[in-house]
Amino acid sequence: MKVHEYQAKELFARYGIPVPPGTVVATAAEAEAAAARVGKPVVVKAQVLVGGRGKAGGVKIAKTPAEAREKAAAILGMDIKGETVKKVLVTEAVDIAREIYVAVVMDRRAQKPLVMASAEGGVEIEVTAKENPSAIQRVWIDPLYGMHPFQSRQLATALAGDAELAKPMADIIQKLYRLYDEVDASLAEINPLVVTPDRRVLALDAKLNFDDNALERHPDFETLRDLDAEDPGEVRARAEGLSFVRLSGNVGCVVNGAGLAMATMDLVKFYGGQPANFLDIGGSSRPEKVIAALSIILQDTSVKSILFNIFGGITRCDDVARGLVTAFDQMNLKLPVVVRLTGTNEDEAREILRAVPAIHPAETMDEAVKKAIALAA
Amino acid sequence: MKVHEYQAKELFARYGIPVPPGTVVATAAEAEAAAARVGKPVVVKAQVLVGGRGKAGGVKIAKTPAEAREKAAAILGMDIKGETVKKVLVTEAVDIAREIYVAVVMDRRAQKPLVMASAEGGVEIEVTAKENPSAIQRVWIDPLYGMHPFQSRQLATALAGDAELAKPMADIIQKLYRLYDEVDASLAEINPLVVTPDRRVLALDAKLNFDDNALERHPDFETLRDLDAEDPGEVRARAEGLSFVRLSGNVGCVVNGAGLAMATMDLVKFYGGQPANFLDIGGSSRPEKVIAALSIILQDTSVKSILFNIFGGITRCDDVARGLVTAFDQMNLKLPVVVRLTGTNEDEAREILRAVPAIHPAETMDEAVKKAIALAA
Amino acid sequence: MLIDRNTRLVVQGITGRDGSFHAAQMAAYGTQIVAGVTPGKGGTKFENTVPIFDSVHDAVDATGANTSVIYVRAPFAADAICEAADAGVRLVVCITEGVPVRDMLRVVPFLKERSTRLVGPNCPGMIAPNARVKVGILPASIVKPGSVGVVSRSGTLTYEVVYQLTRAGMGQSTCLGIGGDPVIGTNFIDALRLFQADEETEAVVLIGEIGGSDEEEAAAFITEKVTKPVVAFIAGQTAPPGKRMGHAGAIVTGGSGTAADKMAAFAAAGIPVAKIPSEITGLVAAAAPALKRG
Amino acid sequence: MLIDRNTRLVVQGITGRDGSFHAAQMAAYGTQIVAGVTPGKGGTKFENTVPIFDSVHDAVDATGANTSVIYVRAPFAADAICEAADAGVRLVVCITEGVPVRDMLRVVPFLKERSTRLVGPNCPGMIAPNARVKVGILPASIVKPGSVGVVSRSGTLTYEVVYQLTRAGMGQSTCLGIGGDPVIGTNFIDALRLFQADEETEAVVLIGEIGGSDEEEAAAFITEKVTKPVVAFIAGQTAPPGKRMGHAGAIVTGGSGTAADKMAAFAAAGIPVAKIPSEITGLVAAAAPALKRG
Repeated sequence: MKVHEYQAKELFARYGIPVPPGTVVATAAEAEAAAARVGKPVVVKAQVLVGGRGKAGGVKIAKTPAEAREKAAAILGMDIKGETVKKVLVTEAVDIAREIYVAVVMDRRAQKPLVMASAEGGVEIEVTAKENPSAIQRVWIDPLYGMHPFQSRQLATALAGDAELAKPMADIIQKLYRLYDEVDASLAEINPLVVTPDRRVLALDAKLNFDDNALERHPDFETLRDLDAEDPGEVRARAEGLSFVRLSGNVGCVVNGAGLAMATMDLVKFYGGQPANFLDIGGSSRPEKVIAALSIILQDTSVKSILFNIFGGITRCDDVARGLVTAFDQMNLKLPVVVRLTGTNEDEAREILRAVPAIHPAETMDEAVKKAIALAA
Repeated sequence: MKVHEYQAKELFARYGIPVPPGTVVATAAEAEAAAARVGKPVVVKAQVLVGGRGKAGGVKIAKTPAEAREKAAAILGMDIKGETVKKVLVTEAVDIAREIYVAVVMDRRAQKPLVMASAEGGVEIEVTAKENPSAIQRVWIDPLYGMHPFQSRQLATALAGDAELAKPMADIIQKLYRLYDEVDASLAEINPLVVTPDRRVLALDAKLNFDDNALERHPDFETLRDLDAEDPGEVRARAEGLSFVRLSGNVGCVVNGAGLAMATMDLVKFYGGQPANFLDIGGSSRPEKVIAALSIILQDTSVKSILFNIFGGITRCDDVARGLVTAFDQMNLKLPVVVRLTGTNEDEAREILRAVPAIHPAETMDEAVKKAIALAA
Repeated sequence: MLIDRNTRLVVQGITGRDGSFHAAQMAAYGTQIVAGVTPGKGGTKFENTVPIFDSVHDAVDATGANTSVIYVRAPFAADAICEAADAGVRLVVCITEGVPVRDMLRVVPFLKERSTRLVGPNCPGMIAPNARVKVGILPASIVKPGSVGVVSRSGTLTYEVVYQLTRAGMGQSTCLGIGGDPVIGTNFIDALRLFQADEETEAVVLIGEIGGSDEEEAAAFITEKVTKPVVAFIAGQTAPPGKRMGHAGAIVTGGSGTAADKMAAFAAAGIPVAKIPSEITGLVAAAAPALKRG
Repeated sequence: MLIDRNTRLVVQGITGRDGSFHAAQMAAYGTQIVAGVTPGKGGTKFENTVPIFDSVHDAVDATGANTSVIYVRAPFAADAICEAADAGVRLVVCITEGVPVRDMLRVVPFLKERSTRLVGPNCPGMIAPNARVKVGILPASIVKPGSVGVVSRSGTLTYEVVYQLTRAGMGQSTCLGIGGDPVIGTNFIDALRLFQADEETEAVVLIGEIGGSDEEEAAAFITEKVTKPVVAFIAGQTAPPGKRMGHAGAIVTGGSGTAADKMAAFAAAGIPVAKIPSEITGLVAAAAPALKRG
């Protein structure tokens, strides 16, 4: 789960990581009031979960409250990579002497958290990482011990350039790791961590992703989830226990299992079609789940055919087929549906599906995909 | 640092370990009011830091508030192993079906915390430990992982006798370990942990010792320290950075280093004398420390002679001797003092000490001890 | 490989919905289930035959169980894995989905200290058709004895590929689902090492997914250490981007973890890569012409 | 033993009050101090000669330091020990008093993983008079080259005993203070194993204290593994009881940890026990009649 910059900064502040004062607002008028309270030039920053908002014009400096109102009005409602800006963060404009990069992330290869830092922080960090990898310091953390203070000191000494700045930087790095660990984050990133001309050290931006599997033990974080920023279909799918991602094609896909779902989409593309979505209905094919899946897909009017690819596994396919027939009956489907059901008793299953005229049974994935593409055309 | 039962129970409750409701009071009238609020028979329990209060008559049941007043009046002011009872805990009298023992303690041999539990809890636990050691379950904890839930389940299953009780017991054991770990305890003990006839599980007593070296990171615990329950000399010594324990003899001892201080006391006893105290003045022999040490010792009117045994180590003995002379001058000492100073320049040191008539210099520990005993006689 | 006729299985969570269902399935296939574990149910029996214990320690002491399979709920799965390892079980297969990464980071060193192998979590487990043993949830109906090893990060996609192999007459030595979580006990390289050493296995099918860099590392490992023919397939060629973790993900792996990257890594290592699942059997036949089929 | 002419010492906390004082003392005795560490003071020099670094890693990289001695404040001592071990130092001597037990419980496995030996914390360190090397705070003025090994949990009591040995003409091979805290890096058994293997050592004096069961275990170890003569002394025969930890302390050790218990354990193992410190030299002379004296 991703959270907004302002939410991440609230957590940062709770852990003692210094952030510039700021207020999140939803209207231009509120932005003006917030800027007036700051009493100094402010930055108005779009709160979106996608990256690249700066280049998209979602971050603007305002010297006066009136200007803040103007900039906020321009940014609110803006579309950034498909996400509509609903909130902006109005925060003190801080003078920057240096920009530093610090992140804690799970390194799958090492099977350990990795703390990365670079004295060359800022928007070009990925370029730096590619062209000058030695400019990125890396320290792996043994999760049994946590980050040793000597490790954060080492990083900070390399970043700071002088002893006086190394101390607050080590402190921030240590706290960032502790936050990452305690809140079950999968990413905690500060880019940039700035040094001001008067030698303060501040987190100017904040990025925080949580391990979805661990949200159960942080029930309060559920309130941080921004349902507005997400696709309504994805929100509803999560509520129904499905996994759904909207795409731009016309072949709706309902598959059990994420790998098989991806392989099915790949196959649609391979045979010249365009998948309308990724949808994993998980381990069960009960009629209610099928109905939920279908109604989510049918929200998308560009869908012209629906493809079921269900590997029955241990469940008997004839049982699954009966469930599908029930679901289709209740939905009163208008679109053509191709169903490929594999596993135990698959022949009986195909027989059962023939009873519903809208259903086109198929024996293999390839056959099913080709049929669905043809029916969508 | 030891804390009282009622303080330990407050911490237990904060960690979710169930304890019977209770109030700590300092007068008999308050005890009556507290018992009235409970509205059931109560137990009035002396709050002392020493063990064995039950056998000393410091724990009594009271059926009515009036009886609680009576029992509290009897217990308050009582002397239990040298400690005067200043407070009593008035707590609901709980019916007991079974008494269980649970403790977390540092096992020096294994260099790991050890969780011990026995279905045969209660006052006779030490007898059980000696005569039937297999009745005590032991589980060692790897501090890097903490207590695994499977470990507390195992202990609880062995203790509980039935599955329904195992769950709350495992929960209590798990919480007790977490408390032990997080508060830097050196001992966390529940004896007895009781099962009531209606199958509730409750900590009826609570013992908690803290690692003194870790108190710096728990500044709030300093308020738990009961200065009243301690010897005033010990309290003052701690404030001065000295380590002091009062004994019953007549030879006051001032030594640098705990091991040498114990060996000096042993030697006093060996040669037929009685040490009046243990006193370790630590690494420094500055005049102010010596004055503090002397004034603590002189509170005890049974002291008849004072023995200094200082191993100069790296500090030059003549410097130490000059400091001692300054201190003795300021104190205007009436008692005979034997000083043994060893290390670099010890001969010069003895020369300096001869200037003070009350000082009897000695060359070896044995000589010093014998002189001090003779002077005390 | 890993499981055989000497496998003595303890099922953790045997009285749960999934545990009881799959225990019955595994037993029906021929797996020796010697014990079940459900705290609080010790002393009862599963289907009137398999003794249930309160702890894995009790189960191992009483039955000599050497392998465990876990069907407990996600918040308790990491503890269940550690319990099995602590009790001396040599192989633990964790089916449970949704185990927090932070829990797994502590499980991995705990198991390493005890030399216990973990497969999973969030995986379908494994099946060895020649020995008729399965530990996990792979459907027995789709496999067939033979000599192709299958290793995969996916669930049903594995079934699909295995089913196609079976239909093409290519039986399997062992089918192994390693799970797709960020921290897993057995990765592609571990599995490839086992298949390379396994006498029953003549060729290996590796089924990868987007994300991470396990496939890239597997490709490098195959070049260096695997002499048996390997055929690869990667799911997720059309997956939308944006599941990336800020800048950090790309910086860590030094690559983007896309299907194209992974396919290129295999191709560069000279490993045939199927563009679609139905190409796999043909590539196996070409790579291992001597493979017994039936 | 442990330290010799090849010891290249880094002093952690070299700019502090204790660190600077004892660094000068160690250097004056002949110890090779190659580096100091104080975070933030990297690039400066101690007494215009010894380079100071920001981290032990930097110090080891630049100077090849192989031994470290720690004089930092208690809340930072555990981290300093881990830093030294992580930097590859083989022997770490921690003088600092007051390190929380919980910190030490995490230091011990960290060092074990890296095969680094720790002496201390809360100890005077060690001195090897034959090589004229000392690491710690033992006063050089009281020692003398020779062949008696001394190991002790105490500070000044050790000085007292060493001084008596020196006065009696019995020089020392190594004097080692292991510290009296509940969790220490090197215990009596470790020290006895080293003395037994050390060619310079002909006899050992062991100075124990009340509390714990280290002395009892040492007695058992001597019976089994130590062929060199050992003489013991235990301080605290008159110590008041009541420093015990509830019931639990006694249950853990199975004994009371009194001086009488410990003396009985040595006596039962046939090890001479001095009743008072001034008996020690006589017992050593009797136990090791061939000991060189001068």
